[in-house]
Amino acid sequence: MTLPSSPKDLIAWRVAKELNYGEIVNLGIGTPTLVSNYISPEMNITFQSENGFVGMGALAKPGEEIPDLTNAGGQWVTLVPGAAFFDTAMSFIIIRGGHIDVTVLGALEVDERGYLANYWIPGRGGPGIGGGMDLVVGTKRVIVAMEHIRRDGEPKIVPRCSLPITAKRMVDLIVTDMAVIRPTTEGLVLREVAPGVTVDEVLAKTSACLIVPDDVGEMVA
Amino acid sequence: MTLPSSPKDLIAWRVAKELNYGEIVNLGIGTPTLVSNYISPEMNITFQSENGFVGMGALAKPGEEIPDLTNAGGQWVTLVPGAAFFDTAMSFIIIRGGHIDVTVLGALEVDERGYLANYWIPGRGGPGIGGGMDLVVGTKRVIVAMEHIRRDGEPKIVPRCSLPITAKRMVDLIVTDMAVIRPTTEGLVLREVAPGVTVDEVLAKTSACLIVPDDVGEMVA
Amino acid sequence: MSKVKTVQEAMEFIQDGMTVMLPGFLGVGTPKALIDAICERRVGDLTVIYNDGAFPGVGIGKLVRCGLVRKMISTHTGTNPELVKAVADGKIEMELLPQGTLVERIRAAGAGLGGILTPTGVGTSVEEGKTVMELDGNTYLLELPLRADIALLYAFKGDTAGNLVYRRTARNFNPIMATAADLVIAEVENLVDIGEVEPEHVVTPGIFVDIVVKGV
Amino acid sequence: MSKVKTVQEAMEFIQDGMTVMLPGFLGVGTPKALIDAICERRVGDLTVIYNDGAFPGVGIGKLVRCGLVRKMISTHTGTNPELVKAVADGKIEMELLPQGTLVERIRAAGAGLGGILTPTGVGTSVEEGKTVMELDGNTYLLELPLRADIALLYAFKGDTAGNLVYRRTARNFNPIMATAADLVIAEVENLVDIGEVEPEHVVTPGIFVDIVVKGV
Repeated sequence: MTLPSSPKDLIAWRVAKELNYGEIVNLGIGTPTLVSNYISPEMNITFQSENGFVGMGALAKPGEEIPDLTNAGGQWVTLVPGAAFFDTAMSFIIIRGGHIDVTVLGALEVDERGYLANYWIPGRGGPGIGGGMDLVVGTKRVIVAMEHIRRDGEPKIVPRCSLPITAKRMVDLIVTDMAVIRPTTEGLVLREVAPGVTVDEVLAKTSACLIVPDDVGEMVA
Repeated sequence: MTLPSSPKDLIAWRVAKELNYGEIVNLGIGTPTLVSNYISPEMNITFQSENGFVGMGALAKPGEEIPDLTNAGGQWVTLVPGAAFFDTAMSFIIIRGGHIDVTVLGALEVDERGYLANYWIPGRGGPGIGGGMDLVVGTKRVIVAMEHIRRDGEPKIVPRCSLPITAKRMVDLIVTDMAVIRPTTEGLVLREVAPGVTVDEVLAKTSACLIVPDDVGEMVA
Repeated sequence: MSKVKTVQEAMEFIQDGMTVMLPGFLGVGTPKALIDAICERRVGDLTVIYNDGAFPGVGIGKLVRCGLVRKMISTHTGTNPELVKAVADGKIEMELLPQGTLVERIRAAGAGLGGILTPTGVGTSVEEGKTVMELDGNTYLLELPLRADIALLYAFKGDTAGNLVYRRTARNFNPIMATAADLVIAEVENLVDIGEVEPEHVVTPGIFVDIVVKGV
Repeated sequence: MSKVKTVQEAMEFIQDGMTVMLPGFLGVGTPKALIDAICERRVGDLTVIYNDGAFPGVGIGKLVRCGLVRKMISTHTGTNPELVKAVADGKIEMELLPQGTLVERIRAAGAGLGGILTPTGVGTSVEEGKTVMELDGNTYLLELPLRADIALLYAFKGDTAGNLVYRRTARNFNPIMATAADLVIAEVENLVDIGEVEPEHVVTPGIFVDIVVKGV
């Protein structure tokens, strides 16, 4: 297959490769939502939506919206067989209690400790915490899916978050449109670069210190 | 009407008079269960059963048992319209969270502080705590319904419980086959005597100090 | 005994300055007729407990636009620029919480608990002013119960005794908020006779509900 | 993917010395086939978390009679004289808790909470060895999470993905215990295909359930 060309789709496609058969997954708003486009039904992945259900299917087609059936971003969605509804208390038993295998979420910044910041830009108000802090604290594996740099060209992978952190938890993987980076106790390890991107280009767009091992790979299908 | 002649029925009948229209009530095992016999449907009382429902009706007739529908004492029961089932967590949200108006329960001892002991006889094991501690802590009004003296003739209303107390909470009323007694911060106040029982007889069968006001009444229909 | 009243009658229980719990997630699961009535009567100076900012003029967003909210206890405001602006301008005071913490604080109040220990928020801005506890090598925040004077629920179906069932994701905060307010008013889309909600399917038992109003 | 296995296959996950959660209230809501299988295989030295003693030879009472229980964490034993005697004789260790505390401790484990503060048990024998906290003039006990290696559920109906619904008072501890064990096995009386349990009526979502066995 050819890899997706748009940055967001490339990220979503690469994140999808991290998911294993039968896992329970929560996808954050934005780019993470696109991950489901790259998951085949044979993978038997169950998507949880923190507003109150498991078994989320594709977005609803226009005109086929089902009343009171939206995802955590307020979009109309569908169900798959085996779905179940519940209240917010149960939703966060699932989230904080370690019953979700993988959370994929965006970030404003990630730092050398593997901490992410994704809820608040001081002086600019919103967007707010939502379910993010609970998801980062409670999920078995946390994957940050985000574009490598900010719209103004500044790095998002930084020595230390300047924005308030979401949790004191080292995330498990960072997937961007330029690279795949694994936080470790030794620091951020560059694992892969995107097709057509060099290691030097990644380093240039990253203000955090990156450990570059000999075996850096390239994202491949 | 003529008053019930059996001690247990007299107690149940007198307790029933304490319940108000529309209240949510939990009845303990034994004598308290009989209270429902003296409540008319017009009273609109809702009975909660801590094993997981509200809207408990009468005992099921032999041969008409409904599968998996028992009360907290394990007896087969029926439902009334408007009943609802829930799990144990919700049952104790209801109980501990102050959503029950009246709990009626038996006791091994009650003392001058208004504390009751009803869960454990040291050296004899059981019966155990069950929902009792939560009910006493969380219910708006707690009524103790018990025979005035033990089977061996010893008083159950004592200066200070010799058995482990169920909660540090002053119960609201004590109803026995001999008397109605109201715990207060000044002590236990004798409010009523049973028909044919004198104040002196109550005092003789009570080792706790009783305050006897001038206006002690008699249980009347 | 029926708990059914008109929206107008129910409004008499809502007063200026009250703390109001409103269920909903981006507007889904929020009572509409009751919010409209609050706006019409201009009951103001409210402290509102709601998951998010919904959208401008929708759900809680309507109360914000009407200028009736003094303080919000919430998890997320970003979908409602009017709310974000009101907070930035100091017109609405904001207490921001993680969603799982918000729901557990409400549940603790409804369940008669003195608080809960959560790992969520440890080492973040949420920690400020809270008791931090170490247990078995893990760190938790002590989060305290959160009650309201009044909770306004939205249910898809309810009987005259207040037994409620919800539809799909409109359930969200409704069942928990039902437990934690001094007065609970449920707006039901479909009002049925007592006993017409299957006891096994009831999500909120009627004992939690004081007043039932028919939605419009 | 179907989670259905035979009782025999499920038994391979249960080992001597494990901590086992068993739902039920006086035997109602307790899995029968699984308990029978434990007794047949004589899996012993178990720590059992169960609300009460049920009755001699019934439910948990069967495990007691078979001598497979080393310790019980429970709220009430009085209905089972065999259990009362075993405790008195020192053959079974007993940790006695209030029922509301038991269920909240299990829930805390399932919900990832570090503990809860309850007023229940303050000033009683339950207080022993526990942290007592004063908050706003009220006194609470800090109660810690309670997990198990394995939970054995009983549901009236379940699909092949483990979505469960319960019947009447057989629900009791099932939904909460489903959240708090490393492995969850559900015995279902009626086994149906995935999707045949109405999503709105599911009480325990299948994500909590690892193995489904058909009851007998």
